[in-house]
Amino acid sequence: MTEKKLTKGNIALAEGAIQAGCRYYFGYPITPQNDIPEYLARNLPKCGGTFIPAESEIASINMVMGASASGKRAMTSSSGPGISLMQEGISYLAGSEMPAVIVNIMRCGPGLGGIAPTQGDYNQAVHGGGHGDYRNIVLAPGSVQEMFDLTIKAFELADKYRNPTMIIADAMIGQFQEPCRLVPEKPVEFPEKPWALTGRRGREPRLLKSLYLGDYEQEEHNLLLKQKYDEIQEKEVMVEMQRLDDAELIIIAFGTPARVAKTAISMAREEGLKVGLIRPITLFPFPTKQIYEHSKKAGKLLVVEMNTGQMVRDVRIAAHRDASISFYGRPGGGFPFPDDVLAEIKKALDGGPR
Amino acid sequence: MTEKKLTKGNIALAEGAIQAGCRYYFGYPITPQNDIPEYLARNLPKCGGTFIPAESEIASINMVMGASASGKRAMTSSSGPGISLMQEGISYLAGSEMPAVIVNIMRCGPGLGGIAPTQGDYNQAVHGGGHGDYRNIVLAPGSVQEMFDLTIKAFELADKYRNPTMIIADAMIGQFQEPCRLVPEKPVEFPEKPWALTGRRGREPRLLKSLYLGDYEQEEHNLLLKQKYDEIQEKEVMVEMQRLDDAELIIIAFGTPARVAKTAISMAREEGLKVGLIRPITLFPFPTKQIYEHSKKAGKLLVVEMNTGQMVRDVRIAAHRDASISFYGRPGGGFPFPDDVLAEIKKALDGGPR
Amino acid sequence: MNAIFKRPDSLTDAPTHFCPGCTHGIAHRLIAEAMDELGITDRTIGIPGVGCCVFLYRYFPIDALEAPHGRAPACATGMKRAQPENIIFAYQGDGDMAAIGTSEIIHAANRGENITVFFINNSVYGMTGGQMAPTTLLGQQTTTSPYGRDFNTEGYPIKMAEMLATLEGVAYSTRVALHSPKHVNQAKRAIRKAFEMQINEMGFSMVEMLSTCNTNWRVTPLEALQMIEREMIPYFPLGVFKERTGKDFL
Amino acid sequence: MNAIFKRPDSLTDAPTHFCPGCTHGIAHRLIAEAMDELGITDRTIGIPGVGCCVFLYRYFPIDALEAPHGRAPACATGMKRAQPENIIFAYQGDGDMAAIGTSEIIHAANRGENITVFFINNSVYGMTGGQMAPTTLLGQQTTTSPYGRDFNTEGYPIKMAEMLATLEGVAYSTRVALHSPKHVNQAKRAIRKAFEMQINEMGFSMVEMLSTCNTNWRVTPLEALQMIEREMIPYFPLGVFKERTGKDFL
Amino acid sequence: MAYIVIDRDRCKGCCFCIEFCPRNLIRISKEHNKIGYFPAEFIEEERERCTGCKTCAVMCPDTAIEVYK
Amino acid sequence: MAYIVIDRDRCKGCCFCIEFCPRNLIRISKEHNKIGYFPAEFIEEERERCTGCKTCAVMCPDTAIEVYK
Amino acid sequence: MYYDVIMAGFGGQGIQTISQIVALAAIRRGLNVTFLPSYGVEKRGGRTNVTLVIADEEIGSMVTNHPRCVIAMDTIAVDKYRDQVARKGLLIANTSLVPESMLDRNDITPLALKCNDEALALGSVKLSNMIALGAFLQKTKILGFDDVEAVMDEVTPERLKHTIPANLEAIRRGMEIAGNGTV
Amino acid sequence: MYYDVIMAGFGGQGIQTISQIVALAAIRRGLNVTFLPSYGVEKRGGRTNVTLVIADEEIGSMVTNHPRCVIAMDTIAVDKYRDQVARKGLLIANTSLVPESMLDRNDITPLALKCNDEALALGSVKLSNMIALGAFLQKTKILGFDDVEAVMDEVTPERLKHTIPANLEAIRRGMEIAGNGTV
Ligand SMILES: Cc1ncc(C[n+]2csc(CCOP(=O)(O)OP(=O)(O)O)c2C)c(N)n1
Ligand SMILES: Cc1ncc(C[n+]2csc(CCOP(=O)(O)OP(=O)(O)O)c2C)c(N)n1
Ligand code: SF4
Ligand code: SF4
Ligand code: SF4
Ligand code: SF4
Ligand code: SF4
Ligand code: SF4
Ligand SMILES: [Mg+2]
Ligand SMILES: [Mg+2]
Repeated sequence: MTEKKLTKGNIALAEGAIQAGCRYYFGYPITPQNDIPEYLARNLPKCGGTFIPAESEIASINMVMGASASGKRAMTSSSGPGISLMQEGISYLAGSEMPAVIVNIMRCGPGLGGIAPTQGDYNQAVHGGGHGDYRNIVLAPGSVQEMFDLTIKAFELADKYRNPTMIIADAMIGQFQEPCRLVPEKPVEFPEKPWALTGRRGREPRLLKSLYLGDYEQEEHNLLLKQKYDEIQEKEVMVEMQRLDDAELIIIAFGTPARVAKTAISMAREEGLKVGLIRPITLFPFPTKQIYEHSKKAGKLLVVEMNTGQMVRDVRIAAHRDASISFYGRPGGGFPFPDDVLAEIKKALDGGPR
Repeated sequence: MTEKKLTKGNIALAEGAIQAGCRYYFGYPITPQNDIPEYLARNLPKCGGTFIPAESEIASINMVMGASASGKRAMTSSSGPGISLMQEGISYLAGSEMPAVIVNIMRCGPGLGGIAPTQGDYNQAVHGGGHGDYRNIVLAPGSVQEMFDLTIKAFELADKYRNPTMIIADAMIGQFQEPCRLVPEKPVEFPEKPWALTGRRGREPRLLKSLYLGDYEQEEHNLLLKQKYDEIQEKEVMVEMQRLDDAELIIIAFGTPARVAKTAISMAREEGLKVGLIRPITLFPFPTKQIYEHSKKAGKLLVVEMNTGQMVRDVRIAAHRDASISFYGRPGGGFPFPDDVLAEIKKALDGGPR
Repeated sequence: MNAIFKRPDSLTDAPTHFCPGCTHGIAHRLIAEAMDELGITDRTIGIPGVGCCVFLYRYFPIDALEAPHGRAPACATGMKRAQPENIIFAYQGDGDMAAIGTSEIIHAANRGENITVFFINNSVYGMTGGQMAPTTLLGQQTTTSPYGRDFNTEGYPIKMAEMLATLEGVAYSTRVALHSPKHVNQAKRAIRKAFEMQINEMGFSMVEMLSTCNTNWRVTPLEALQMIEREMIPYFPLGVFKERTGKDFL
Repeated sequence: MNAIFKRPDSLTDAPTHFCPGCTHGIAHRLIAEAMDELGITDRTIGIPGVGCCVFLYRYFPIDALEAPHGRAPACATGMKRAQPENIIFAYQGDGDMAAIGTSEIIHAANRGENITVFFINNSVYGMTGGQMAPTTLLGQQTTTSPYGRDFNTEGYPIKMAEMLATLEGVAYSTRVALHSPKHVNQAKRAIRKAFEMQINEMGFSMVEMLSTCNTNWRVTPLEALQMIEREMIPYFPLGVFKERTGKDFL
Repeated sequence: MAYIVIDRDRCKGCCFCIEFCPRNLIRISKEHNKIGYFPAEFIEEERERCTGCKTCAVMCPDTAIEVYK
Repeated sequence: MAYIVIDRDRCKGCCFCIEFCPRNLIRISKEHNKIGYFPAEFIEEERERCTGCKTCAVMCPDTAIEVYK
Repeated sequence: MYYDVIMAGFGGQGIQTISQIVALAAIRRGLNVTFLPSYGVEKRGGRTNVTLVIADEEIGSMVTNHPRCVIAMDTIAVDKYRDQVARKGLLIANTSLVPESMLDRNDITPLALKCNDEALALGSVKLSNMIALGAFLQKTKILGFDDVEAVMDEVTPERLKHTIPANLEAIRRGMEIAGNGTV
Repeated sequence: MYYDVIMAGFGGQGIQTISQIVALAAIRRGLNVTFLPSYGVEKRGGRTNVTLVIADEEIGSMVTNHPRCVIAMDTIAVDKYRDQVARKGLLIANTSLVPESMLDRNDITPLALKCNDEALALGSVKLSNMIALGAFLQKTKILGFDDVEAVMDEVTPERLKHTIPANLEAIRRGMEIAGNGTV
C-alpha cells in the first residue's frame, strides 16, 4: 500500500493532472483555486510541461483548445466569474468534439459574490452554461482522494468521448486536507487520437470545427452528439450508495453536503432512523436509474445542496413518481452542519412536501 | 384601431425597445439578429439615444451595466456565442440587482454552429448560463406582435424587479414578417429608481455591488434574491392556453414550435382528436401551476422543441405525476412541420412513454 | 493653529483594508483631494475594478458601481454616455486593466470616451495573492512565475501608458509613482489634470501609478518603496506620454 | 510551353465562397504560394478566425482548427506550445482581431509567441453584412454607422500594425495592400518573411493586408481596389513597423 | 510566345485581370458559366501579343488563371 | 511652530512618516493599537522642531496624520 | 379561409416583390398573413424562397411542407418544391426556364406558364414575376386584381413608380392566360 | 472512535502548527483525519481556525458546530466557540489572555490554562501552543506523547529544527498541568 499524505484538495487535483499526463495548463488566478495554478507553475516545468499565466479566462480556455487540438492533455481551472467567461469556449469544445478538463472550485455568486464555498454553479456545469445543445461530462469529487482520482478519470473520459469534462467542487473540498494516496490506482489510459491536428505529413488534412451550414448538417451533428451523450449516460455513471437496504429516507447530495450527510446519517441511525445516502459522483451522467430504483423502495428523498435548489430538479425527474422529495439548501457560503441535516431528516420522515 | 404594418420580428423588437423608452443600445453584430442593431443605429440618434457599436459582447453587456446603473433603460442583443460571452455580466447584473434587457435570437450551436433557427439556448437562459444562484426573467415571443409587446414588457419587468430580463426567440421568429401594431397597447410603465447612480448631490452615496464578504451576508443576499424570484414566479406568469377544455393531450411549446403546433392541433381537431395547447410566454417564471392543473385533467402531454429536449425537463417537474409526457425535438436548424407534429400527436395519443 | 493638512472631505472615515504601507492608500487620498479641490464630489461616480481597490466605495463618499473584473472602462462608457454631466472615473489594477481588461481599456481609449481612469500598477495580482501580471518585471518571482518571469515564455512587461498614448482618442496618458514625497506630489498633479481633462471634455484620460504590494513582493513597506525606484522606474519610465492641449482632435 | 504561373499545390481545387473580386482570395493564394516555396505545407496548421475566412480549411490542404471569433491567437498559442516543431498561423479579419479579439492578439504578441498572423483589414465586418469595425474609416457609412463613422462618438480607426509593433515580443509587423499587382507582390514577400520569422524562431509575426469588401462597401470590385489606394492607404500607411533582424531580444 | 488559360467555371467575372492586363488581352465572355457569372476570357485572336507577364494571374482573386510560356 | 497629530488607531505602522520626516520627529510606539499594529507617534518632546512640511502626511498611506501650523 | 404558397426562384426574378404584393393585399383585405423569407441555412447562393400563409383566422405555422400552391420560377425551385405541393394543389412553373416534363405529378394542377416569354412579349423580361402573380390570382381567387392594384403604389419604390402600369398589365396578362386554361 | 476539535486564535500563535502535529500523528496511528483551515469568508484579519476531525472510520463531515473540544487561544476564539462545545466536551482556554470568567458553561469541562505564562516560564512565549497541545493530549487521550514526538521532525521546517526539544518539553509541561487537574 502506498503511503497517504495529508494533502489539500486543490493540490491533490493539481498533482492528479500531472499524473494523468496533463502537460499544458493555462489559467488566470481567482480565489479559491489559486493553489492549482501555483502548484502547476512550480511543477509542470519539472516534467517538461508548459504553464502559461494567461491574460484572462477566455484566453485560457482557448489556449486549452489549441493544445487539445494538438492531441495533448490540457487543463484550466477557475471559479464562478471565470468559468462564466469560458462558456463560449466550452461550447466550442463540445461542438468540435475536443477533449479538455475544466475545473471549477465553486465560490459564491451571482456576480463577484464571495469566496466562500457553494454549489451554486451546478446548473451552469450540468445544464446551462454555453449556448447550444451540448453536455459537459461533470465530475463531483467528495474527498481529497477523489480530487486526485477523479482528475485522472476526467482526462480519460474527456479523451474517450472527445468531450469537455468539468470537475466541480465547492471551495471546502478544494481547501481542506485529508490523507491522500498520490499515485494512480491503475495505469492511466491514453486513447488514440486519430483526429489530432499534428501537421498532415503523409495523411489527409484534418479539421476540427463546429460550423455546419449545409441543409440538415447541423441537425445531424446535434443528433450524433445526443447519441454520444446517451452513451455516456448509459456507461459512465459513478455513484456512491450507502445504507440503502432498509432506508426509508435517502439523502441525495454531492461534495461537502454529502459528507455532512454521512455524519448526519450516522447520528440518525443511532437514533434508529433508517436513512441512506446516494452520492452522485458523476453529475452528468446523472445516476438516474439508481435514484429511480431506490426512491421506489424508500419513498422519501431529501436533497441537500449548498445552493437554493439546483440538483433537486434532476432528482425530481429521476425519482419514482410516488417518491416525496424534500430539499434543504444553504446558498452563498452558508453550509449545513450535521445536526442541521439531522433536523431535516426528522422533518422529512415526519411528512415533508411532495 | 391602429394600423398594422407588415413587420419583421427583429424590427418589431427594435421598435419596441425604442417605444419602451430604451435610449441606450450597445452591441456587437452576429447573424441572425443584425436587423436589431442596424435599425437602432439608424433610429436611436433620431430620438436622442445612443448607439455604440461595441468592440465585443463583453463590452456590450458591461456598457449596458453602466447605462443601467445610471437609471436608464439599456439593451443589448446577440445570438448563441455572443450570449455565452455575456454570462459573467448577466450574473453581475443579477447579483447587483440591476435591470437590463438582453435579447437572444437563437441560432444553432454548440460552438459556431449555424445560423438556422433553434431553441438550443433554453437552458442557458432559464437555468444555467452564468455562475451563482440567480434567475433571469425570460420571455419567449411567439409572434411579431409579441416581439414588440414583450420587449416593452421586458423593460417594465426588468425595472420592476431590478433583474436582467432575457428575450429569447428562435431565428424564425426574428426573421419572419407579420402584420404588427407598432404602438404600445397601454402606456409604458416607468418605475422609480431610487437606487440609480446619478451623483450623490444632496443625498447619501449609493452603491451597486455584488460582493458580500461578511459572515452569512452572501447567504442572506441569496435568500433575498430567492424570495424575489419566488415573487416573480407567483405574480408574473404569462401563458397562452388553447382548446384545453376537453383536451386529452396537451402540446406544450413556445416560439415557432408553438405556432406549428397550433396548425397541427387544428388538423388533429378536424380528425376528431382532442388536443390543446399550453404556450409558456414567460419561461421564467414558468407556468408551473397551469401545467400541473391541466396535465392532471388531460393526462397526456407532448412537448415540442427545436432542440434535443430542454424545456421538457421543466414540464416534467411541473406536470402532475400521473401525466405521461412525450417529447418531439428537432435540433440544429431542423424544424417541425405541422404534419410532423400531427404524427407525434397520434403517437402520443396511442400511448407514448411516461 | 490651523490644520494645514487634514483628511480630505472626499474620504470617508472608514479605516482602509489595505496592508500596512500599501500605496493604494496614497492613491485614494490623492483622488479625494483632487475631487475636493475641483469641487466635483457631488457629481462624481467611481467604478472600481476587481482587485485590492474593490472596496473603493467604502472610502469615497460618492456613488459607486462595482464592475466585473477588467470591465470598468466599458461600464464607465455606458455610464458616461448616459450621464455626460457627471464625472466618471474607473480605478483599476494591472490585472484588471492590463490583463483581463485589455480589450475594454483599449477600445474605451480609442473611442476617446470622456472618462478618467486611474491605474495602479503594482506588477502583481495583489488581491489574489501575488500572481504574475502582464506588468510583472523580468526575473520577478511570483507565485505563478516561481522561477522568475522569463521573456522567452512570458514576454516583456507591458507598458500601458505608452500603448494607450498611441491611440488617437486619448487626451492624457501619463505614468507617475507613489514612492517618495516628490513623486506623490507629481502624482497629485497628474490626477487633477486627468479630472480636468474630463471636465473640459477633452476625451480619455489615464494616470498610471507605480505602486507597491509589499505583501506579495514579500518585503517591508520601506523596501517596497525602494523597489519602485530601483526596479520599476527603469523599466516603466515616468512621464507624460500624451497630453492634449486643445480639442485639437476636432 | 510550360506553366509559368499555376495554382499553387497548397491550394485545393475548391472554388472559393468569396464574393466576386474579394481580395481575401488573393491573400489565400499568396499564403499557399509561400507555403509551397518554403516547403512547409506538411507541417503547417491553419487557424481561421470567424469571418469570411472561416472556410479556410476548404482551400488549404492542411490541418485546421476553427477558433472562436477573435480567439485564434490564443488557440495558436496553445497549439504552438504543444507542437513547436510545426508552423502555426492564424488568419483573422478586422472584426476578429481588432474588435472582439483585441486582448488575445495583444497578449500573444506581447508574449512573443512564435506564431504568424495574417490580418485582413477590410474596414468592416464582412461576413455579417458590413457593420462598422474599429478599422472603419472616418465618415465611412456602414449598416451600424449609417450616418458615417464619427470620431466624436466612435473614435478613430485603430492601427493594429503600429500598435503591435510597440510590443517587445513582436518580431515582425507590417502593413501591405492587395489592390494592385505591385502591392500584391509586396504582400507576397511580407507573407513569406512572416513565415520565415516563425521558422527561424524569432517570435511573433503579423502581416496586415488592406483588403476589399466590395459587397459591403456597395461598389464594384474595381472601385473597391481604387478605394484601397484612395481612402485606406492615406490613413493606414503601408510599411514595415517592426522587423527583428537577429534574435536581438535575447 | 505566351498565353493564359482561364478556368471558366472558377472565374467570377470581377474584371481584375481585364483591368490590369497591360495588353488588353482579356474580355468578359458573353455566356455565363456554371456558377452563374459571366467569366473573363482570353482573347485568343490576339494570343501572340501576350507577354506572359502574369499580371492577370497575380490579381485574380480566384486563382482562375494559369500562364504558359 | 507646527505639529502633527497621528490617528493612532488608523496607523498601521508602515514607518513611511518616520522614514521621510526630514527632522526625525516620529517614532514607533511601544504599545499596539486597537487594530493590532504598533503605530507611529509624534515625538512630543521635540515638537518645536516640526516645520509643518507635511512630508509625513503626504506619504501616509492611511491618511492618519494631520498637520497643524 | 386558409391558404399557403411558396414562391421560389433565383435572386432578381422578383419573388420578394410579388410576395410582398400578395401579403400586403391580403392584409388590406383584413386577412392574417405570415411572410417567411428563405429560412434555415440557405443564406448565400442567391436563391429566394418565400413562404406565405394567408388566413382569416389566427395563423399558426408559418412554415409549411405541403403548400396549396407553389410558384416555381426556375428549375431548381421546381425540383425542390414540386413534390411538396399538397394534393389537389397548384404548381405554377415558369416554363420559359423549366422543362414541362418536370411537371409530372398528376394529383396536382400544374400550370405551365412561359413567364419570361410572355413578359418579353410585353416589353421586358422583368415582368415575368407579374405574369406569375396574375396567374396565381386567377387560379386561387383568394385576392382580386383590385386588391393588388390598390397596394402597387405602396410596394413600389419611388424610382420604379413608372413601371406600375406595365406591371398591372402583366398581371392582367397572367390572369388572362391562366383564365383561358392555356396550359 | 471519533473526535473533533476546533483550534482557534490569532495568526502567529502557532495554531496551524499544533493542528498539523495532531493531524499527522493521528494519520501515523492509522486514523482518518480531516483538516479544515478557516473556511467561509474569514480570509483577511489574521485569525486562524482549524477544524480537525479524527476517527477510525470514514469521516463524513469535516465541519462541526459541536466539537468535542475547543482550544481557544484568545478571547475572540473563546467568544466564538465556547457555546459550540458539545455537552460534556472540553474547552481549553489560554487564560493568559482570556478572563477565566468567560469559561462559564457548566455542562462542559473548561480547562483554564495560562499558556503564555507557562511558556514564558519555559523560556519563550512561542511555546504557548505546545502547552495547549500537551493539555489536549493529556485530557483527550486520543494520542500519546510518543505519537506526537514521532512526527515533530516532519512538521518542523529545517530552520526551526533546533526548537524541537523545547517544544517537546512544553508539551510535557502541558500534559503535566492538565494531568494535575490544576485548573
Ligand atoms: C473574471 C474574474 N477572474 C478572476 C478574478 C479574480 N481576481 C480578483 S482581483 C484579481 C487581480 C487583482 O490584481 P490587480 O488588478 O493587479 O489589482 P491589485 O489587487 O494588484 O491592486 C483577480 C485575478 C475575478 N474576480 N474575476
Ligand atoms: C462571439 C461572436 N460574436 C459575433 C459573431 C458574429 N460574427 C461572425 S464573423 C464576424 C465579423 C467578421 O468580420 P471580420 O473579422 O472583419 O472578417 P471579414 O468577414 O470582414 O473578413 C462577426 C461579428 C460570432 N461568430 N461570434
Ligand atoms: S495585497 Fe498588495 S496591493 Fe493589496 S492591499 Fe496588500 S499590499 Fe496593497
Ligand atoms: S462579404 Fe466582403 S469580405 Fe466577405 S467575401 Fe464578400 S467581399 Fe469578401
Ligand atoms: S500574362 Fe500579362 S499580357 Fe498575358 S494576358 Fe496576362 S496580363 Fe495580359
Ligand atoms: S481576375 Fe480572375 S475571377 Fe476576376 S475576371 Fe479575371 S479570371 Fe475571372
Ligand atoms: S510635518 Fe514635516 S517636520 Fe513635521 S513631523 Fe511631519 S515630516 Fe516631520
Ligand atoms: S505613514 Fe501613516 S500609517 Fe505609516 S506609520 Fe506613519 S502614520 Fe502610521
Ligand atoms: Mg496589481
Ligand atoms: Mg473585416
